[in-house]
Amino acid sequence: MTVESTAERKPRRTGGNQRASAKKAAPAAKKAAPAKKAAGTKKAAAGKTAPAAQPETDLVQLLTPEGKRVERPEYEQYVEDITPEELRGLYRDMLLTRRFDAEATSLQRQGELGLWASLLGQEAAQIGSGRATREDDYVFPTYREHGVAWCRGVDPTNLLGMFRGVNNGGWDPNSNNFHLYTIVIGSQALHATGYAMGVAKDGADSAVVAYFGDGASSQGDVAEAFTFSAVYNAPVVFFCQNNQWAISEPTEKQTRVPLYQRAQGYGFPGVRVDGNDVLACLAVTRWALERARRGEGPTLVEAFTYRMGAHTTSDDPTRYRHDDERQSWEAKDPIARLRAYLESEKYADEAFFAELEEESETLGKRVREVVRSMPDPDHLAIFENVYADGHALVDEERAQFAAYQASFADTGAEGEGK
Amino acid sequence: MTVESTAERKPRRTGGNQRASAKKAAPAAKKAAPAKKAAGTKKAAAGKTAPAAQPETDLVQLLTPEGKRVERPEYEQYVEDITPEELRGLYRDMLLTRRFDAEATSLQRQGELGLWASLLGQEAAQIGSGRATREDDYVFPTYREHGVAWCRGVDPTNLLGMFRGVNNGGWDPNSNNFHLYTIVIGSQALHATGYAMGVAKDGADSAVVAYFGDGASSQGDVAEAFTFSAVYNAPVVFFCQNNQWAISEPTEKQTRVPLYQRAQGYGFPGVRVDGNDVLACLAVTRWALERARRGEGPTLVEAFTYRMGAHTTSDDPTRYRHDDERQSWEAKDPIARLRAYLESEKYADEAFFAELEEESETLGKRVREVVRSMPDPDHLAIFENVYADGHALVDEERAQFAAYQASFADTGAEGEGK
Amino acid sequence: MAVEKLPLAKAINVSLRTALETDPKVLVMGEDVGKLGGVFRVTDGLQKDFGEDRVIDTPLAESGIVGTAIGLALRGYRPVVEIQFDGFVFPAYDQIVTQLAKMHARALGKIKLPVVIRIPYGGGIGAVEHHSESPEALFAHVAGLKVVSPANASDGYWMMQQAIQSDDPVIFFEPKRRYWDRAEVDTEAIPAPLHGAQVVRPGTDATLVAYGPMVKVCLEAAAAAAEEGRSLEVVDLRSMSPIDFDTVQGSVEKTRRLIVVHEAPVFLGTGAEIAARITERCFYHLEAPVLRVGGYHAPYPPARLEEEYLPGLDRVLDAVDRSLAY
Amino acid sequence: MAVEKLPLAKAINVSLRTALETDPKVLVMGEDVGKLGGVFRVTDGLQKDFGEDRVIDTPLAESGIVGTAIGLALRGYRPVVEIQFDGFVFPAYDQIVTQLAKMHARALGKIKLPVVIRIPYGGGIGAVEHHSESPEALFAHVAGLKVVSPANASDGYWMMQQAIQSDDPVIFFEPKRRYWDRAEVDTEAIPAPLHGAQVVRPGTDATLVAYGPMVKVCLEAAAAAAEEGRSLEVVDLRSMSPIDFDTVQGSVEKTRRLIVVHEAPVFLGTGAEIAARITERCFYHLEAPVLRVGGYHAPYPPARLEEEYLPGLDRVLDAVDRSLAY
Ligand SMILES: Cc1ncc(C[n+]2csc(CCOP(=O)(O)OP(=O)(O)O)c2C)c(N)n1
Ligand SMILES: Cc1ncc(C[n+]2csc(CCOP(=O)(O)OP(=O)(O)O)c2C)c(N)n1
Ligand SMILES: [Mg+2]
Ligand SMILES: [Mg+2]
Repeated sequence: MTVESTAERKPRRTGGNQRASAKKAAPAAKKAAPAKKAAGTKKAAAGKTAPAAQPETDLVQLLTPEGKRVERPEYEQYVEDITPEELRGLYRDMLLTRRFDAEATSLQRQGELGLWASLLGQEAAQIGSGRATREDDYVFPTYREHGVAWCRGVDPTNLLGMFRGVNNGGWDPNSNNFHLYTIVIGSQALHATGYAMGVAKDGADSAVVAYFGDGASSQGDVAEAFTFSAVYNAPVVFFCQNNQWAISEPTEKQTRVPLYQRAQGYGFPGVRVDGNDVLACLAVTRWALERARRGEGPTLVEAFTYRMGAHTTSDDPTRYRHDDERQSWEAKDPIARLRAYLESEKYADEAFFAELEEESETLGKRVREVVRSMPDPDHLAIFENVYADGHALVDEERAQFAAYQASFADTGAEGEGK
Repeated sequence: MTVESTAERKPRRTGGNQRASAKKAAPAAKKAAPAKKAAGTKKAAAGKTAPAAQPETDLVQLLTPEGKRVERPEYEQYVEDITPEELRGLYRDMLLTRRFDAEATSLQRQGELGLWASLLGQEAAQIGSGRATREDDYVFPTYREHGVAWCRGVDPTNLLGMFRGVNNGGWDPNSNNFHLYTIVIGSQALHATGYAMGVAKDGADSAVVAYFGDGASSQGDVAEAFTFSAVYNAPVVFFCQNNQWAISEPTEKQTRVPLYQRAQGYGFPGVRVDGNDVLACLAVTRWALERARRGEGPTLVEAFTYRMGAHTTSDDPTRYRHDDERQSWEAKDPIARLRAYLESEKYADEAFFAELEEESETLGKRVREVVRSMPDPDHLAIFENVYADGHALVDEERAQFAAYQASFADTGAEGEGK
Repeated sequence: MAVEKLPLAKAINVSLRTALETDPKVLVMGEDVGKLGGVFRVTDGLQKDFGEDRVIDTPLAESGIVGTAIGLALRGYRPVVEIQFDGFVFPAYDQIVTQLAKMHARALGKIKLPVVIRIPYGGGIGAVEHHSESPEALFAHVAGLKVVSPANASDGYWMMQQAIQSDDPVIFFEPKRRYWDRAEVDTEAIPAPLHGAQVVRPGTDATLVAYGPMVKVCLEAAAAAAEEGRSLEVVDLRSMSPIDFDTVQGSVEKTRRLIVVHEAPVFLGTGAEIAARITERCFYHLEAPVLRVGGYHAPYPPARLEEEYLPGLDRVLDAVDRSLAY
Repeated sequence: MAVEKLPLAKAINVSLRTALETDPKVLVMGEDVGKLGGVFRVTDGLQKDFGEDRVIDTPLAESGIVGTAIGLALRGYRPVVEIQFDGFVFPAYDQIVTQLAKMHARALGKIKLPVVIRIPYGGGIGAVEHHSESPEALFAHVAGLKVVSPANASDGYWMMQQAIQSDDPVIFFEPKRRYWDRAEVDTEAIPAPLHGAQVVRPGTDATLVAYGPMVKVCLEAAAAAAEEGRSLEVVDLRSMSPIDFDTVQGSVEKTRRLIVVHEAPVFLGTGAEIAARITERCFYHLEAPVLRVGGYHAPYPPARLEEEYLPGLDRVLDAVDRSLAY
């Protein structure tokens, strides 16, 4: 199978069936974990600043770090008919995403990209949630959702344009219902909410997913998105990847209680899922998406995970965090975990892993080639698409610019000196 | 007693003793109402949009609409040693505030003020909470906190300057630790939080109260204030007067669950108090302030009340709400309620009420006189206080303006034609 | 209705109604726009006739209003957003300049953002703080936005039609103190282009350029000047981004003198750009430097001082005198 | 230390350190300013030495940062706030223009708002979107704010000292691509006034006015022009609000030609105000219209285009040629 066809694969292929007509009852909120956890605030109410990190029993987990299945009936049902092939698909998605990410990181080191924001460690959160989406759903990412982009069928090399500096967003959001990367923290939560309001107006049963980070949870825009989505009962899932860090700031700088609890106060459920457990992320996101489709409004999913690498290639995490933290998270690696399960259940054999290794090499090679041959944009691109209907000043400046540049062509000089 | 001395009266006079050294244990959060009410979100979690207005049993109430005392041990203790004199003081505060407010409304009708935002119906919420503050506490109001201003000792006529259009805020915030009115909805919640962070840095045991409305709860700034105050454990009380309306929009346009629940998700307690019960407002605010003083961080108090009048004198509420709603709230009038209690307990006699009536007349007269004699500001005031350290452009424009105006003086014309 | 004399507020109301009728994708949203019909009644009756699904009372959060309008536009809707007063647009400023203005370019043209943001602006109504500001330069400086302001009811009707039809975000500044001024509106006319300036009074001795609330002041100034034997040309700019410099240049080449008038502070106001560019274009034509009449570098003052703060007929004529004295 | 050669970033760091040492009311706050020392290391080491109580890592919310800084200022503190990059100041724009800028006037002078907002700004470092903008005009237009930008390490040190001592809010734009440029800093010198412009290279044929990152470009242009026998005077504006027009006027009365250079878009950029006002002040001196070299009316382009977008030596000299051709 070529990499190309992977990218074009429909989301539902590895992610399981559509569940437009929810055949199983959703876990009633009364039984669901988030509602029970309300007690968690009590600690803070008594004056103590509860740690943002709660014991892992808070987590919805279906697969332990050792690769053992866990009983969680209320979410289990969302993945109970998953086939070995689908499981291998999830594994493949995570592995190839990680490979792509590593390739991008090294392309940055080689000077082919100006910057890269690695998703290392967050593959399960992104593939699990991404594969839960349906083709007609719409996704609003941050700048780190390379795995979700993969699930949506966006050609991964398209993600590199903005990091190389040839554009500010290199794909058509409507081709894969995957919006452009948003750098200004939290803004997209409102776009997702508005889009979801539009879906509801259209009477469609699609849903929308807004991705954001633990740091973003502090932005007013995210709070306003909670308010609007609750008031209009918009079919949106807020998928917060709590990777424990916002650049150098740990989650305690953003909140004194677990982030999933934020949702309660706005009148919709929040749940914390093991963000390194792809099965749990798939199940919980499916649950949340089905709530949305059924007209039950927004949900907040907090995927508890870890940013294994630097914030971006410009960042030096040794300045602010200890290596042992990272090491403790290595034991929870999302890919190793699924591999252990696949192997113990004999769902995958050596041939599968070997073939995948080859596929991964092919992907890496292709990414390198495509990036290196990405042309610099035409200079006049500065003036393109500033407006849809044109603008007299842009026209005037474009003409002046063109004439100015042409004046160098005459003398053989090559544009601006520096 | 002259009106002047009332205005200068120290907050603690009618409000009872300082409680810097909390002699009684605060209600532990586990016992407190807000924590118990967490279940309220469950309804929404199950997909139904819970009404913003909950049954009144949610309310902390110490005095029924009929003027009977209610048992609420956990808050009771904050007012149990209140004297008849103090109760009469609260009554007097509410009555005079209402009188002042009515006077301002009629001054607006007579063209003496450009606008007035009446607090009619919210006297208990404001006097109860205002009297709970200590002299060294600091208050950040909206534009409607005339009763709180009264408790802080701000001369009420000072409040009228901005509504008359002679200034944008006519008092020194530091004279009474009462900040200027803030018109841009929600902004002051952050100022209050920052001020409270400063109090904590200073090691003081003062506290800060931020007032805002139900509508304001939707602003990102208010959410960010919740985040900052929780993370820094700032000694601030968020006092939200839910008067059911934000101009023409009922509270359901801002939230689908009761507003006090918002606090949980940020890790601090929220409580709903009967905003028409001055005793309950006093008790609950004292409780919240003492938490703040003890270093237990922020609290959200939702005072459930009603805007009996128009949003402002420019507003016509008949366009969007029915009169019967207003009528049902009339039965819960905060002043009548306390009067019934005072009378049934024989805490006040006819003479008291008669004397108060006279005092009220005097206040009304004084307000009228002061307003009518408020001079228009000097024209050059446009350029005053734009900067503290001066600014060349302002100096230049001031000089040009003065010269321009002087040119009319020569010819006898009186400034700008229109 | 084809030709009718309407107040500006009503003309915009009729225009919104027409848009809601013609295009099911048009939405109206904002604080109090529904049941109340807006604090200035510009959206009066629309929710009653088009329902809560199309005329939407929003939570009190301007960033949320614009941010969700962007999302709705991405879904194919054409939201017309109301900001209740000029001074309350700033909580939405980030969404407007960082997202709304740039998203079309960011997507290399693949998506369009047909969002109109209506802002009642300017002073002269005796209001309290934040209710009388003129922040148009803060939007015109930002690429990706278009910024317009009608000065009369006819433009109110037609420019709103054109703004809604535009595939670009349009910041639509409504001169609130002209809401009650009536003018003839012909709903079957062929409108002038949205971004074209218009010579609204011809003259020969100097040009006055204004937009929105100041057009009326300039027309009055020109009338007064005429009695003194001076012939002033008045140009209604109508669009602050883009600016129709050709029309202004044409006028200045004839009159050789230019005074720009706006309520916004002079320092870095739109008059600065007009002065700079017209000086460049008409360097050898100008008999006097371009003069500017506008607000001062100070917060908008309390109501009792606004007459002194706002440019009025006398200040305009004073500038004309100074220009002619060169 | 008295005289030392320091990079701009380090000079500001030393200045902040001095302020923290001298005045216990000075606070430093922002995203990642503490443990990390800021993404540009401008606050490096400060939290270690002054503690978390004075060098504060804040939640990720710019409105919250500025809003709480206002509250801290009301309590008597002097917060120095960092906005991580130019493009991220807009969520705080409302608090800055509506509250910070106006509160002193609103209180009739009774309270002071000594808040410094540091913003690394401008392009040239090959960054992704929102990391290269020059929004200074959007602040300079607003009364109540002061807006400055140092062009070298010495000004970085001293202007920061003065900004912190100022009782007015100061928006402090740091030219991020000059962070690594070294210059001598004399911490015992007597500094020039914060809002005064400086002639940094004398000349006779034309004046170049610039600030922040463009001063270096103009100095290089002047050096190149000198080789062609042209004498350009370069004025480092240093302050965009207020602007020291006297110094600019003095220069233009001598050279009779003026070119303003900034990275920000030309349309309604600070150059517009300078052009308008200097034309008014020097109408009979100017041999050519004031020309402006700056960014285009387009979002800041992706990194691979920024060389074309940003004013460089050649574009400056082209403008000089055009000016001299009049
Ligand atoms: C409004 C805004 N402020 C600041 C930044 C700079 N910045 C970029 S990423 C980041 C941290 C984001 O943390 P989080 O939301 O947890 O996402 P993560 O990077 O961990 O995926 C910051 C502060 C920004 N992009 N936008
Ligand atoms: C940012 C902002 N947006 C809009 C307004 C206009 N406005 C003034 S009061 C108000 C309603 C406020 O409602 P609420 O917070 O419930 O306070 P209340 O007036 O009921 O006391 C609105 C929308 C404003 N002042 N500020
Ligand atoms: Mg994070
Ligand atoms: Mg209200």
